[in-house]
Amino acid sequence: EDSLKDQPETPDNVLTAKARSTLLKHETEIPEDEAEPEQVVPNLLDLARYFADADVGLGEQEMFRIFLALKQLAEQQPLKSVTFWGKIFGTEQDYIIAEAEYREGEEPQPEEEERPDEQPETPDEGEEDEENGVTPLPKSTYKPPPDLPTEEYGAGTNKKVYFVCNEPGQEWHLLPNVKPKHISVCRQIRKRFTGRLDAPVVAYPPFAGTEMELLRAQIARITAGTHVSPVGYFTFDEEEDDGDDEARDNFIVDEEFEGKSLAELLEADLSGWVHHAPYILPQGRSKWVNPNLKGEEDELDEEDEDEDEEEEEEIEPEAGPPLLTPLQNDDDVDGLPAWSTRLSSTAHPAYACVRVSSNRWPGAHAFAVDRKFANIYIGDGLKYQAEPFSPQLPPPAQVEYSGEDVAEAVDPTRQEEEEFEAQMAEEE
Amino acid sequence: EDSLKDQPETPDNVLTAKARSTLLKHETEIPEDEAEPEQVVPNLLDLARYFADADVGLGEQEMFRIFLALKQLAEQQPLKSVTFWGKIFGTEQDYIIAEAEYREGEEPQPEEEERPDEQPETPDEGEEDEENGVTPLPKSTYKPPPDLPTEEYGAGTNKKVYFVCNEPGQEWHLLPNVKPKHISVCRQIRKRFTGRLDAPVVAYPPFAGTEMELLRAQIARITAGTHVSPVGYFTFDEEEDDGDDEARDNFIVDEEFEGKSLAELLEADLSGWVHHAPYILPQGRSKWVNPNLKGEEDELDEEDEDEDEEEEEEIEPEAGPPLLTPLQNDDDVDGLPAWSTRLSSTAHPAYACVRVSSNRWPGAHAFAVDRKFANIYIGDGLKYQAEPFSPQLPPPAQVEYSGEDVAEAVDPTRQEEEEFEAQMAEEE
Amino acid sequence: MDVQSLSPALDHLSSSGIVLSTERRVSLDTSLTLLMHAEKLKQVKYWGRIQGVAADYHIAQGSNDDGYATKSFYSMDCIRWAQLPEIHPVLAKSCAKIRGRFTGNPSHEFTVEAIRSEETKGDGSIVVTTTITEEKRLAAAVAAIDKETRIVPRGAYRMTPSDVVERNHGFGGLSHQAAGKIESYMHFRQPITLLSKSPLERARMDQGLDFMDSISDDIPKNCWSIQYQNGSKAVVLRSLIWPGFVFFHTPNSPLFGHAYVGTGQRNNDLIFELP
Amino acid sequence: MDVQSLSPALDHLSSSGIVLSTERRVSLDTSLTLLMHAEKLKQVKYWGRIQGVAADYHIAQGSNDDGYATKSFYSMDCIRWAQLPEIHPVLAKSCAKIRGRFTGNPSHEFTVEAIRSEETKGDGSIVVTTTITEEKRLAAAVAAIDKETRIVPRGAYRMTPSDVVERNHGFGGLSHQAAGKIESYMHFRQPITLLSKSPLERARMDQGLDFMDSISDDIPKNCWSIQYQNGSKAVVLRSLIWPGFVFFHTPNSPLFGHAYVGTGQRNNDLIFELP
Repeated sequence: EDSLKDQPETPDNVLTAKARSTLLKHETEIPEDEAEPEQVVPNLLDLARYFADADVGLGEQEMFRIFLALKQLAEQQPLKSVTFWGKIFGTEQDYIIAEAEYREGEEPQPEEEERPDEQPETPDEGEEDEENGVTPLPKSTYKPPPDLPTEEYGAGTNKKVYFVCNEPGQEWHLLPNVKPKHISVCRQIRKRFTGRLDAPVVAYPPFAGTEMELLRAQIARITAGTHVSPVGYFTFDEEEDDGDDEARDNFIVDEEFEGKSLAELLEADLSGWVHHAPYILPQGRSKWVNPNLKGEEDELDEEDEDEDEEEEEEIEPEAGPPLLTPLQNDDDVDGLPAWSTRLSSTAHPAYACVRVSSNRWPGAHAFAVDRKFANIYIGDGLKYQAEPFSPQLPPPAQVEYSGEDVAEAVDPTRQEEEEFEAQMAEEE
Repeated sequence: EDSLKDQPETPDNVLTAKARSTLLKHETEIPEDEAEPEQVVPNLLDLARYFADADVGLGEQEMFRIFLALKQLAEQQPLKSVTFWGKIFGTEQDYIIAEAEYREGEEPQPEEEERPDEQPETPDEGEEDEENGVTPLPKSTYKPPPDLPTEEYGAGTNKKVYFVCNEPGQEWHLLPNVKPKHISVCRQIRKRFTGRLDAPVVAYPPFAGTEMELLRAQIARITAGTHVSPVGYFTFDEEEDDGDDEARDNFIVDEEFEGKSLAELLEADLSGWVHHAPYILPQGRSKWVNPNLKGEEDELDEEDEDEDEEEEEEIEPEAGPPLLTPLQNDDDVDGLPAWSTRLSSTAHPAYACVRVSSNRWPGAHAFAVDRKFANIYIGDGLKYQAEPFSPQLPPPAQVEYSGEDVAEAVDPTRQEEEEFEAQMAEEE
Repeated sequence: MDVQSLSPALDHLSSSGIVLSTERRVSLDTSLTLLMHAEKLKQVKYWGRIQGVAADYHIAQGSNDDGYATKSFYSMDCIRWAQLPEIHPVLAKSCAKIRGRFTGNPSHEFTVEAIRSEETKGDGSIVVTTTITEEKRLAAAVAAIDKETRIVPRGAYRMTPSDVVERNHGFGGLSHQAAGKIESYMHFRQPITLLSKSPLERARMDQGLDFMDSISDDIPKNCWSIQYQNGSKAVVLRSLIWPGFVFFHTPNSPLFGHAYVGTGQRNNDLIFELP
Repeated sequence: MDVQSLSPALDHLSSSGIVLSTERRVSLDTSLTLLMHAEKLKQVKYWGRIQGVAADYHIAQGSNDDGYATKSFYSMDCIRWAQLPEIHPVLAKSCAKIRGRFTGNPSHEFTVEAIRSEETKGDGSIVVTTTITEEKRLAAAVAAIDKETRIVPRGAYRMTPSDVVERNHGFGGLSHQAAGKIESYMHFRQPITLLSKSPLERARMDQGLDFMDSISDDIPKNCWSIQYQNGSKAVVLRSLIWPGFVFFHTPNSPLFGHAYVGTGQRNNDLIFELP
């Protein structure tokens, strides 16, 4: 059977055109020119042209449509900044993803952490069985490990918010904050996107969510792995820094940044580039949290956490490379360097820009020239893997209850039974 | 008959491709990055994109080919700077025109002013007629007015040198310096270009030169009329300026120029823009020179020129608007403003650039945004004219020699002759 | 240029100075699709731009494959389109008299004096001034430009026995030589000069293909400039009567198109200008 | 993509991430024309790019309209082209065993262990290591990608009675519905799955058009992603077996084309990835 339902002939492209026409606006009044108004949406067409010079991008027309869609998003939501994160290809539809930050004071309140997947031990269930005189079945005492708390908006993996739509002009959907367990499961499975946010994700180990959560988790992983910028563009905020180096997770744009020369950016060892997205620890968070801490105390302050440690057996806190680490100590991908650099123009290198492409996440690129740089991701949303993928095997079957009072004996054969009956007969 | 000779089928596009392939180069070494090497060729593709945003230009691919051709030109000739002046359409082929300046010390020596069109009065011609006993025909004593001296390279209309070719990749031809008489004749005729530099120019008043000189003259007129820049980009060179305001004809780029805001550039009265090309006086030069000065003394220094004036009858020196005059006092074209301004993008004016188009020379445009600006001309090379063109009438026929000894008498009719003969017969 | 194939056309026309910014293309792509649907047209083409002093008029033309008839629309921002009114021949004649540039304001009034000779006792002529809005002048200009410059390669259209002008789907494009000759292009309009052709000439013509006027009969001669462009991948014809009109055709392929970007004024001094 | 019609193809492929910089296009435009002339080919197409770590390989493919045969060329800078060697099937099989990325250096050596079972007294298997240069691996990759992904819309080619595969000039493009169905696209190669079709199925096929395998028979099912793109002006098919291969076709017009931009590695884990 065909995989695409019959589209009515005419109205289809008209529907898309209608959706797009909402984007088109004709403003003739020029922005008053006192203070340069802080631009919410970057000049995407300009960035797209730098990327196009390096053979990366989606074509000027699509980029312009995305630019208009970003403007529309900036008008609908109280956002401080909106950028184009990238495009992820799906089998039925593609995803256009925008990365945004809320304005001060407009941040969404962290909704209460309800825990759907912990079975509440309600006492009443037990009594019913006793009444009808049947000894209750043994209840499973398995309690899944408590979920790690999700990082609030503005910190670690949820530093920014992500909106997604299938075609520029369609309605934007806000993706939920990413949960650590989503990231850890997402690292073990390998699923292609279909393009429908509500599509189920059938995989082992089971992914607790639909394609929407999978997409958000993959975005978090790609951002952490591939968002790079020329060294010196971002610097740590000196004043705020109270000497506590772990807390160095916010950085600011360095005004005096003069821009790196092409030669520095093209260094084979990539010393000219740094990561500016926090590394995601194996437990699925950027900032480590002690898993077997009681779930109740929500504020995780560093100090008292250490004292509790003695009671539980020692869990060595995971640590990843700190923020703004240069690229050269990214470990290799299948024996080859993690990043490859290209000069965008060979006819006249003086006017060229430098493109850096990730070999770990094919489709992730960044360009830099003078004081400009940008990141983009255009691909299937899958990590490069050297060995063929082999899914995790289910855990070994549980060992049967082998308590003392359940001795196993071999069934007597037919012939033994007859001797036994004969013996019983003689005793009478 | 058809106007295009049969081109052999295959090799034609191959010939063009061969010509173009000489342009393609593959440089991988990156320019060393100490001092930013002074770029001979501007980033034409970047300028072309600003122009394309304002619906002006030749398309990115052609602009890039022109950029490569300019690079090739910069390698062949000792040039300080080469820019793309524009494209003039011809009936058979088009002209691609590059504007260039020679490096210090490499200027072409002003070749001797030979005066081909003054008939040298060689005495010998007269004798031959007397030998064969025929009184010599009266020699015409008409001496055409002496040509005005051409402005040297680097000043006035010849401030820059112009190279031309039909297709990027073909060989560049250097256009000669423009002569004042070419400009004055060029202002009275209206000729379309054919695209062949050696094509004769058939017009009245007669144009002393081929299409090459006509093209150079038209370029000079268009440059003088339409090369504009944001006010403040160029300033007069304070040190050199010894208070003598006529001599203010060289200006330099103002480093602290911060760039005009869009609103200023869009002012209806165009106060944000200035001409930076010298005005061409009616006599065809930018700097006025006294026509009836003896041709011998070549250095025209201002002082002694005034003393001579008493002898000749008073000629009022022509004067045009000084350099760097704002655009608002350009007189109207057919009742409409001389310039029309456009904002390049209406979807997001904050990222737009301003385009200024000349209504006097349709096809001349300039764009400006922040610290960038550029001029371009793409058109037929003809001025806008409100009234239908009526060529200059030839001068009235010269009055016949009506000296005393040439009295005219009416021919006697047949009947008068008979009476006269009868009268003669009676006297004998 | 057909709105679907906007981009191949633009590549060949851009070397003659006709370019569209990305923003215009995106707006056109959307608004022309909606226009085509709203007006029930089979095909909508971007016709070009008439440059006014204060603003430009973007023109689009829709057709239903029924011969020469077309519907024209104009827009200032490529988003909202308005239909251009039909122009009565008499009005067209007086529009042709208007010199001067388009101002860019559709409701601008032009006044035109027309001397109508009245059979009255007086000296017999009364000056009649008619005022024409710029919108009407725009419609007249678009119609006049079409009449004198809309051309198609020979063989692209054919006349069916039932006298219906139809697109010839088997048209594979002119050969390389034929594309360089003026005779192989024909005015896409009711034939005018064809009727005055001598029977000898008409005998040599193929009824099915040569049912339109060839541009080689246009007066004044050489009013079309024809060139191989872009490494002879395309042939470009430019009208010198209406400067700004450019037609392109890629030999050996069915692709051809035209666009007009200019001031919308006819060039009446061509005779002086021709070399 | 055909070098003449490089730009319309790029417009439809760019939304799938396949773009070419202006500089590349200008170099390609010139160098492919010279290549076509030098190699006496009727048609040269830009096939795509195989991304190496240090440098990319640009691939062009020339054909003489004689059926499926093509000649492939590769270049590092789109200016100088070198022909890719023909690959023997055995070598192709061992090339398929090479994991890892292309390094970008044509003379890089890959070593492949092949166990050849010898009928000798011993345990009977000798490990034979063959070294393959990256250039040969490139040729094998291009051939493999073509074999599994080069598709054309049904009806674009026809089989003449003399068993010659020819371009069908009357091809006006698939209808809007048909373009959205996987069955209307066919592998442009010697038929493989066609032979194993039951006579009942073959009875329903049109001999002149259905002489190639339809991609709906490809294993694993759903290994092609099909979408309407760009406001359903074009249908885009993407191969999930060779990620990076994109094919486009604009319904109701004869235009179609394909390009490959990827790492040149086959995706063998599709079964796990499919939803």
